[in-house]
Amino acid sequence: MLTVSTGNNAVAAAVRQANPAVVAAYPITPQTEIVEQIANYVTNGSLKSKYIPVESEHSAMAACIGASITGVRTFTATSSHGLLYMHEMVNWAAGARLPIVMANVNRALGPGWNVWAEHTDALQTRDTGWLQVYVSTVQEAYDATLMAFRIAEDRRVYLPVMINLDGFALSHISQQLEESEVGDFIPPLVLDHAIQTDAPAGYGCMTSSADYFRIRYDIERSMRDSVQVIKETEEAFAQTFGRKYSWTEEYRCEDADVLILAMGTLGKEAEVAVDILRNEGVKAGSMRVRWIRPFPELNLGDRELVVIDRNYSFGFGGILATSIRAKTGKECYNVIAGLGGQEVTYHDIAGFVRDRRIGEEFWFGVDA
Amino acid sequence: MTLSIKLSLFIIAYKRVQIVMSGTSASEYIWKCTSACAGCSSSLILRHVLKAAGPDTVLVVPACCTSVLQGVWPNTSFNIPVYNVAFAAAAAVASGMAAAFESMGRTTNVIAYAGDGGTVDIGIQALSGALERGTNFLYICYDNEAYGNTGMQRSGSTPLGARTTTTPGGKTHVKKDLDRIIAAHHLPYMATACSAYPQDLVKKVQKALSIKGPKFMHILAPCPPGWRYDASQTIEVGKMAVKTGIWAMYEREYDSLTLSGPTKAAMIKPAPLEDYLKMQGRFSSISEDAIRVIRGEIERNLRLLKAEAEGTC
Amino acid sequence: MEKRERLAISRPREGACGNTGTWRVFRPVVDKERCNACGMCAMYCPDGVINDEYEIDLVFCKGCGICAAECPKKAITMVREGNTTGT
Amino acid sequence: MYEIRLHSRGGQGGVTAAKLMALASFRDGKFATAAPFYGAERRGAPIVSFIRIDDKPIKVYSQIHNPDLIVVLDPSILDLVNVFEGLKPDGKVLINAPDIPKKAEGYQVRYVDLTGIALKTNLVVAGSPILNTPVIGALAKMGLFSRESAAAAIKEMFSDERNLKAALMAYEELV
Repeated sequence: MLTVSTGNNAVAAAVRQANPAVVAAYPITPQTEIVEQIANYVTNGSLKSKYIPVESEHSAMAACIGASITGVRTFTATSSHGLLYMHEMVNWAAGARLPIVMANVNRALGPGWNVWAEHTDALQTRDTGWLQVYVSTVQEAYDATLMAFRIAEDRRVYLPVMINLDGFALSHISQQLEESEVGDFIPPLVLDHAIQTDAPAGYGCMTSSADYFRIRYDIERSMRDSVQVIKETEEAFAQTFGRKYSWTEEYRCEDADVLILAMGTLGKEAEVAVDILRNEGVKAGSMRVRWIRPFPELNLGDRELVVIDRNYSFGFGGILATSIRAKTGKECYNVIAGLGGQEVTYHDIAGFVRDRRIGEEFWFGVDA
Repeated sequence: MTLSIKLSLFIIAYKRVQIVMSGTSASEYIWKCTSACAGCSSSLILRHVLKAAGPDTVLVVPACCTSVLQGVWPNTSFNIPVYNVAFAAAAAVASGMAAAFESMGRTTNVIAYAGDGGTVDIGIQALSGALERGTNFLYICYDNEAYGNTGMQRSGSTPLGARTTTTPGGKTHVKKDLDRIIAAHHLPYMATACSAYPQDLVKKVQKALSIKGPKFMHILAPCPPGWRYDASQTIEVGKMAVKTGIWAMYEREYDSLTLSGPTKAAMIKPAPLEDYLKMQGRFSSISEDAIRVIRGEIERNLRLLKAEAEGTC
Repeated sequence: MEKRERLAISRPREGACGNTGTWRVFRPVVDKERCNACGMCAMYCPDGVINDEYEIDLVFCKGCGICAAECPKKAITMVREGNTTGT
Repeated sequence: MYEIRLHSRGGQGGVTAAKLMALASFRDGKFATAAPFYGAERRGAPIVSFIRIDDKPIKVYSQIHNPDLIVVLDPSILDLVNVFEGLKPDGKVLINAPDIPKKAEGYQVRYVDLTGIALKTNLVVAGSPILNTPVIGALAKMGLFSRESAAAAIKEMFSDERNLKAALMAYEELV
């Protein structure tokens, strides 16, 4: 079905297709529309989930954990302070190997109060064992949510997946959306380690250092295995629904001399900047990084890199740039832009490329 | 009283034990042995809770003594599914589990078993939310009046004047009135109990689990190392808490309150408060003023409970 | 797929916490003559180491002494470990 | 790419109007993005929404600084905000007003009394005249999208027939 939807409603619509048994969520701007829409679905009977209107995000994730360990499909959504408030349980969900799916609507962190887009919230949870994907269109928000269930619930993965969409910039805009009947694209969940009353066991009892270490290592092995699962899932998705996704979305990269790397909606807007630069004779390309955990193998060649970070790790640098440097050993021009929803246009992005100073960091709108 | 009368009373007591226990499985769900301290009343409570609940039960345990005394992976002494979770999360995890079981059409008991720190302090928000949402579960707070697992730091449940490692001069605030906070949620069932009265406790667990919706039990759990008394006195300390009235036992079904026998007796002829305090090293330096305040608290609490039981409030 | 240690799932086993009987300083000794099988000791034992025949499993009994304190017949006495005379 | 900036007050339906514009364009077979700009504003405060319409997928998420069309749902906003800022030299203006307001003189202005239409058709919710569906009729008349697509969009989002009726009146009455 073709329609027009907001990013938030697209996520909710995908959740309805995935039909989780339990949804536990707490409202927070700019995610609220997702839980409102799910509550509507449950009330009008078009979604059979048990909807738990929890009293906090900590409890939202805790309730998903409690439900998930019984072997049923679960979903929650949050943003910003909500994500950080549930941080403890975010860790727990991954450590407990639960295929919980969560949408996080990226938003800045106070103080001062700011409800607009920034990726620092989700990136502060990047070391928790969650898979993380960043989307840039309403359609992609929908598609990534559908795929997230299949990826998380794959036996080779059994790790939670977080779909990230930019607050307001994507969550609240209306674009066309093709809703698909999911059919058997998401197979029924079989959780091997579901809690069973006929086979009593203690989950998460005291664990010795050496055993704990081995079990943690298995999270990393599964994270590595998830690379193949994501690839297979995205291929199967393309075959079933005709829409293609991969680790990165590349635009005019083949013959590029300089690459713009960004995440979310800025990564999409960068494509317009590429067209402008190309008209000026600058051989630019855009590589929008979608998955940040597991981190993609980036085919960067010997091209110059302009990395735009809508996030920051204080005392160090932009997180995407830092990751690229660490992963590839390549230097870049790191632009910090768009924090707290700062207006960044494709003209600005083209300017970043024109004025690039490889090896330096630039705070847009602040640095001269 | 002659010896023979005494004997017959004991036989009656024994038969009562048998009658109560016959309604439950004779199975032990905690296998020999946990690594709980010798004389641990929480172990005693949980032993009877699980016997009363039976095998179709999942236990949710937040950080507390119970999370460490099960044993070290890959073994556990609990022969029942146990989900160990983070400190503040028990009631919320239980919410999710209850919803999931309901979605599967299963009637498995979900019991959260948490200490006082995990209940009256860090976990109270999740607990309040779960109760307000009508979650179908039983939440049990076993109350040893401090953070026992980490070596006896004060909790909101520590009584006035008690020494803990963070109140070395004795606690300067009174015990949080958890039960009236819980009562404000107007539950289908809530009860208080004490490890010294296992039969009473078992009956209350069985009753709680026979009711759909949120149930709450608050069980006093004397702690030999924390309260500083000889391990053999665990039952006697618990009984004395009830006899002095510092711990009142009752059931509240919606808003209708029934006092339990030992508390009724304590209302008629209470044991001296000092007898309870003197049994425990944690009260060794308690001031006369603090004792006066505690006595006032007891009188107020019992007066309110009595009025509520008689329907005159 | 090979079997992996995904998470810490512990299985029930007797002695999961070791033979806790080694913790004991005092050992309960039952005077069968005095015992009237009232069941109080078994009911009150925190660790459930007293069986239906009111025999105490000394492999696991931690020696807390609750049984001795609560026995209405005073049929259980706590005896220092190492003292084999039972008095 | 055709870019529209819509000015309204919180509660007047500007956000829904933007969404309807996107939907109607989409029903015309085009790509569209409607992006309300959310501030800390509450009901009554001036707000803006951005609508982009194109033949190919839209990749731009930033605000519209040089619109092709400015839509003003509440003429009193002209006194508060310079709604014409950045308007392209050949850019157009649509104002909800019974006449051309003084401040709008010198621009390519179309106008229609949407408030009057809402009152006439009894399209009033909680005391406020609804402007988001009538404005779609006026925009269809201006050729932003077809009349059929406008009607389809309104029918998809609203079941109350007064909405379509008001839109048709605006279509007819646009000056």
